[in-house]
Amino acid sequence: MIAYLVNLATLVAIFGIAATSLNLLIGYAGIFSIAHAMFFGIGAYVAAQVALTFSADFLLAALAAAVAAAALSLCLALPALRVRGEYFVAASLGLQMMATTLFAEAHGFTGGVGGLVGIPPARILGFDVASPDAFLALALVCLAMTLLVVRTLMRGSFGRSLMALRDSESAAEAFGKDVRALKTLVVVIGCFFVGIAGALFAFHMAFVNVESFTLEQSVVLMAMVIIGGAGTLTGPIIGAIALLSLPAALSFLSFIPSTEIGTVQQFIYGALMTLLMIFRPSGLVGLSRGVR
Amino acid sequence: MNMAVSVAATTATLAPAVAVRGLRASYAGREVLSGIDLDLAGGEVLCLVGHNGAGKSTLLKILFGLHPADAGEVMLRGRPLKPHPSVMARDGVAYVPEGRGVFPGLTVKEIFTLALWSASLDAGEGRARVDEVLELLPKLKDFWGKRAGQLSGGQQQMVSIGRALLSRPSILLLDEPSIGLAPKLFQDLITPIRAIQQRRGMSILLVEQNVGEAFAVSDRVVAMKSGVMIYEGTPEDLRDHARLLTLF
Amino acid sequence: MSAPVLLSARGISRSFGGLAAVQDVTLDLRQGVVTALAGPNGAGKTTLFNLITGHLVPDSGVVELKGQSILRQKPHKVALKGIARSFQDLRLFGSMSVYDNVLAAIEPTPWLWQPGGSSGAAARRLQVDRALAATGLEELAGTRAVDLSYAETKFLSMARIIATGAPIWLLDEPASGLDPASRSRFVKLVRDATAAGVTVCLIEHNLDIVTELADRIAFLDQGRKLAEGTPAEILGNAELIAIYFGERRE
Amino acid sequence: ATEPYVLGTLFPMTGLLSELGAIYTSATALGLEHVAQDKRLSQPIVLKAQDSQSTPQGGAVGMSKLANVDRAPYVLVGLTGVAKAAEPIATRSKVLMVNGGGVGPDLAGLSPYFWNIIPLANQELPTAFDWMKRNAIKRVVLIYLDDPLGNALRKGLQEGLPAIGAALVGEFSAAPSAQQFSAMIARIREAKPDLVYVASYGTQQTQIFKQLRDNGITQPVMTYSVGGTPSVAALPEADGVLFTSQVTDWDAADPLTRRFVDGWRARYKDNPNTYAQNYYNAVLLYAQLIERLEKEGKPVTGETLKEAIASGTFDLVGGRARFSQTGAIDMPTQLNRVQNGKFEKVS
Amino acid sequence: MLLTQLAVAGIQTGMLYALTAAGFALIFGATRVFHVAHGATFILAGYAFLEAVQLGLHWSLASLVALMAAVAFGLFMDAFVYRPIQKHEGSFFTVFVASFGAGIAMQALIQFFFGGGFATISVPLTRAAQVLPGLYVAPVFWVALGVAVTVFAAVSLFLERTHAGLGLRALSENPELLRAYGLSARRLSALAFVLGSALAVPGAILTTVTTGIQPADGAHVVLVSLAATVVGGIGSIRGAALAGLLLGLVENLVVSVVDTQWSQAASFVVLFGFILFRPNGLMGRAGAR
Ligand SMILES: Nc1ncnc2c1ncn2[C@@H]1O[C@H](COP(=O)(O)OP(=O)(O)OP(=O)(O)O)[C@@H](O)[C@H]1O
Ligand SMILES: Nc1ncnc2c1ncn2[C@@H]1O[C@H](COP(=O)(O)OP(=O)(O)OP(=O)(O)O)[C@@H](O)[C@H]1O
Ligand SMILES: [Mg+2]
Ligand SMILES: [Mg+2]
Repeated sequence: MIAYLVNLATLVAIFGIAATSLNLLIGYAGIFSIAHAMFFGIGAYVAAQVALTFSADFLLAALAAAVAAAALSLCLALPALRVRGEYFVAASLGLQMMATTLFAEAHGFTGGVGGLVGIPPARILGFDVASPDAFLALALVCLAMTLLVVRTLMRGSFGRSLMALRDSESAAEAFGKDVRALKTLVVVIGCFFVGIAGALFAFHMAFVNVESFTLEQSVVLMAMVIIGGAGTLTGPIIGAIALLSLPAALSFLSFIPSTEIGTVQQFIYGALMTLLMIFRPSGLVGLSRGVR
Repeated sequence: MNMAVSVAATTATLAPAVAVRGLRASYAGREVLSGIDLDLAGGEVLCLVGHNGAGKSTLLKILFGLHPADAGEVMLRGRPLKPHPSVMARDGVAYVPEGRGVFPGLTVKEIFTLALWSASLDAGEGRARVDEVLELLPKLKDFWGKRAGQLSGGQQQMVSIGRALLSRPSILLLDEPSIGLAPKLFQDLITPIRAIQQRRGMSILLVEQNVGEAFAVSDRVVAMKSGVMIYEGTPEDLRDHARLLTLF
Repeated sequence: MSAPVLLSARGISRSFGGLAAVQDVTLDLRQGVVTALAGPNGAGKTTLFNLITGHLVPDSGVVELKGQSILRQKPHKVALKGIARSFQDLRLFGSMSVYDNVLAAIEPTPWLWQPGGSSGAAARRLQVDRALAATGLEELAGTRAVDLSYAETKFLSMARIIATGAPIWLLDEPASGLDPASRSRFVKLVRDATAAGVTVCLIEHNLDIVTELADRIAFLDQGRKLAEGTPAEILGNAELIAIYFGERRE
Repeated sequence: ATEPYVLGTLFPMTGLLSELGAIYTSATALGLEHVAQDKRLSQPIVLKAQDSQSTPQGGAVGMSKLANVDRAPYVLVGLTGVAKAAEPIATRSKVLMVNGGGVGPDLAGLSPYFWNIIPLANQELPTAFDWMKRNAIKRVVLIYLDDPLGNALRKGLQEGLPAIGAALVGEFSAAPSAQQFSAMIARIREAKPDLVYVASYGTQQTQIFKQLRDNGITQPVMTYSVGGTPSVAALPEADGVLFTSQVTDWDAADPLTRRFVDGWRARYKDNPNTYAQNYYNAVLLYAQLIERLEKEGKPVTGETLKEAIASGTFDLVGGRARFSQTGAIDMPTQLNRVQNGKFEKVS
Repeated sequence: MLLTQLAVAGIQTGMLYALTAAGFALIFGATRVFHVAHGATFILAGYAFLEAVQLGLHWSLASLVALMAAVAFGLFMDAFVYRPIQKHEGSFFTVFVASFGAGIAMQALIQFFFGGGFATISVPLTRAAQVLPGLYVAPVFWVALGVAVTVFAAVSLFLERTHAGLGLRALSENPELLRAYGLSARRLSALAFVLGSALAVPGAILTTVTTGIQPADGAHVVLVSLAATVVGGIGSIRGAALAGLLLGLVENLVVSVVDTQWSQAASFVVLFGFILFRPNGLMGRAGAR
């Protein structure tokens, strides 16, 4: 049971980082991306490749993953600079779908649909951090760092500028905000952190394939942010806990016949998501009004 | 001016066009109207003044059914009712909201068509009504096919008032029509309204901050402060600035 | 009239489709002078502001700030050069607190941290406090902008501008819809600023305010500048009065 | 031991392949029922089911719960992708995995704890080649899902066809979520094949069959063991589809087969298929392993199970079986055809 | 001939996309609700049709059953999910998540009752015959064409001849103001959901008989609809339909130049390109303010 909880906690930490980074875009900058799984995937693949071909050192792999995700995030920044709102949602959707196909087809790098297997246990500066407890600690440290950075940035001028931009782009410009620079920067930072989350994910699962980086995953990440509370610090973490532990908790419901367990769980999961939004439209920790 | 008052007096029926008793309302628990009693007589132009946040707009919204009242009674021509936009519209009430009451993506023509629809007028009758309004506000013809969003503020206000007149309302609720309007435009708007008001005996509840212009066309003035009525009288009583300022 | 010209727009035009919203307009703003832009609705006043601040690009003409062209520069660049503006529809940062609205308005760099370290931050906070005090919003510093009342939003819009310390203010109908008491507070705000040397260009329909504040009036109609002069000159011009007020002016 | 033995399942109960999950679950249930009737174990076997949602991530999470919370020493898994994701967790916790559904050839030798009770796809191909040779098939077109399984079959065809004097004249890869194949079929027609080999699975497979026929492909259509899914038989357009599978003889007289087939028919009003057979067998295998360990006085853990499975032979439906060093089962294969909604043996 | 064949396939696919996308576009255009549960409407309609046919109903009655199921679900979502959220000023994404959750729940429900496998019925309509050497066309092609044209004509006529179209456009701009005009935003929004959901039905039925459906299909339907809505220009139903057709054509025609597994991605390349270079879509008005 402990080991199970450790595993779950590790996933919560990983998705907490991913959701927190997405919250930078959705909650603070008003950039409604549903392509976040793509950068999560890039991070995971890069980390896996580094670990498989070069070194299983987590710091190295995570750095490479984060830098790669941040660099490629410019293809998200491009539409973010040109269009807004629903149009951007659709642009990111297109990007996500292209990425999914690329992940499935670029055998050399991603292993295709079959994925990359046998990712070696993580090490840090020669120390083994592969044991579940050690890895959980590592993931929590990464999460704490992410939260710290996000908190510092969002309470500071950068966060204020982003929120100003979100609330009124033209007014923000009239007060000297360089919209292009701000949007690009926040996209890069957000993708940098989700790259780290991807690296953790790759080491944790010891296996990555395209199915973990599809549109559904993007939507789930987004749901974590919204359900927790967009534009809040703890919201995405709460959302990650809720969305990851809910299916886990449902699987403890012993009265569900085993042949129907999947559909019943899915039904409860979906219905709860909807009910939550009806009764807490700003998320579990959100303020009483919506993001916009 | 005096003549206007006498016309209003003769067309006034026994029951006021709109009567409000003990009206209370709030936003998220904060009370903004604390017991309003008000009569709008038939054929009368009543100007409602008050400082920002006094609750004037809220009162108008309640009268048209756009905001719920917490307590109190609203009566239309002596008949108590629970206001609801479609009911009020059918009963000859028209409401011109604060700000720009137009759909930016619709053309002026389409906005008028929409208004005809809400008044359930058939095509023939509708055309006659449109002609009538265009006669009152001839400038509308200049931008008849333009999207409302591309019009200047004053032009938009003209459209907004024009479409409200389309249903030949017997009661018109006007919320700060002068905001952002050049004095001439405000004149251009208020003069024809005053004209048909007198011709048809329409009742108007006018909320205005621009007292100078507004008083010129009003029969009676009511001042509000923090959700209660504090003064009632004729425009002449309030003409001098000093008297007015003490109210705020 | 001897004050130096700070901002000058010369011969600028802009049309939308077939409509010439601004045609060959020339406007000089002199240091410490309040210039009012008057004219009927749709005359092109707001458009003129947008052309100066870079929110719109003119089809032709030049815009110069202290003799240097700011034509085709992005709005944020123009803003950083010392031109602060308000919007007819306010455009506050709705979800942010009053305090943050003002603070965000005076943090210029797009990067992660502002220059100047903690002393810079302290200086900015002082600026914010002053602006809030001047507009009477201190008590509401923690309130979100969307929760403000009408008059308060108008003053917040002013506070953002005051805090920037910009030498040039472009105000688009800042006092419309204000009650008399608030109006006089607004007039005092502008008076204090001009006394300190701020250059103001003001779009306003309320004649009381214009006569009270303006040193000069530029009169626009249908995209053209018909006249410019002291209030007495403009208000003495029967033709303009007819355009602006109609016949019925006593 | 006084605690019941735990049997874990990690099947796709939701997602694209949930139809398979339902079959696997039914077979497991039947197997457990029969084992319970036999009363040969000191403790009952309890079932702990987890939904893999047909995704690797679901698989990893589910396996973690089975291994760590339910403490299942023996887990049945089903899909190639899911199995590969769950494997590291199971191996770390020393849980024995038995696969009866995934046929990706790289599942062989995946881990010492990973065992296949289903012949992997490449083991089926020789039977297919035999038939092609006999029927003078020269031009073969392949539709494949670009995953380990599809690629293995592609490689198998590329290498095996020349030996029988045939050639692969077209290879068309389908995206996992693709549902419209008329464009692909237009190109297949251009290639003028003698036979179309389909290497997909699940819903997509069925859709391909239907659309092949609808779009005027009259040539023989062949696939691997996944052809034995009920929805394939239920599809009128799939009539005549050929597929290889392990040898199944629902009419065999041996008591194990009879008990399985009759039990299945009684319970589910239908003939079983090979997946059902595999998972039924997997349950029987578990019971036989436990029985052996009980006799030897050893505890039932993943480790002891692993040793027992590597060394013994087992009586399963379809005959006596043993496992190779790489964790693959050796079973003879046959060719079947879908006919009038039923599966029939061709050779 | 290959190109012609691919074009035929593309038009057939495109017609189905066009119908479904128009429904999504209508709902989105009028209510600004990102109705991702539209996919669930689609599969619900498909399964309702299938079930009714299997119960022995005539196909026309079965279509009616499908129509009622779809409309009922659309109205349910509007009244019990979206309206309460919008009342609380829920953001765009709040609605998205709620809709997404409802889609999952509906999919699970359908799977619970009808099984997770793929379901279809065989009708002779889908059997292609050679009409020209090397060109195969199934009767369902003509049916799809006919249905699509009829339905569009009917919907366009309805939206243009009645005031409803105008009302829906006004609704999309400012529901609160609509009330100030004395119109019921609620009823118009319900109308949008009725029409939009109904538009999913023909596509669902045709898909059921041609490729078959399964509970998990909803996601693909929504993807295509969303892409078509944006490529067509938000707010333009005709644009969405045209874009749906375009996406169907692209998906099929690219197969002549690239490998088949890229065909889906090709549509999304088109989508991405459109947003970057023609953000207002085929027929839309200013999208990027
Ligand atoms: N939607 C709302 N939510 C919360 N509070 C509101 C809302 N609308 C108005 N208020 C508050 O209710 C009070 C009365 O507002 P109302 O708009 O009726 O005033 P008003 O007299 O029309 O003022 P003004 O002259 O500024 O238009 C104000 O304090 C205002 O802040
Ligand atoms: N983005 C635009 N697209 C098309 N036309 C526009 C646009 N912006 C302004 N216009 C037109 O340009 C003209 C001038 O508009 P502008 O907003 O500058 O007027 P204004 O003088 O500020 O009027 P007001 O006092 O009513 O605010 C108007 O006729 C308006 O319709
Ligand atoms: Mg008001
Ligand atoms: Mg203006």
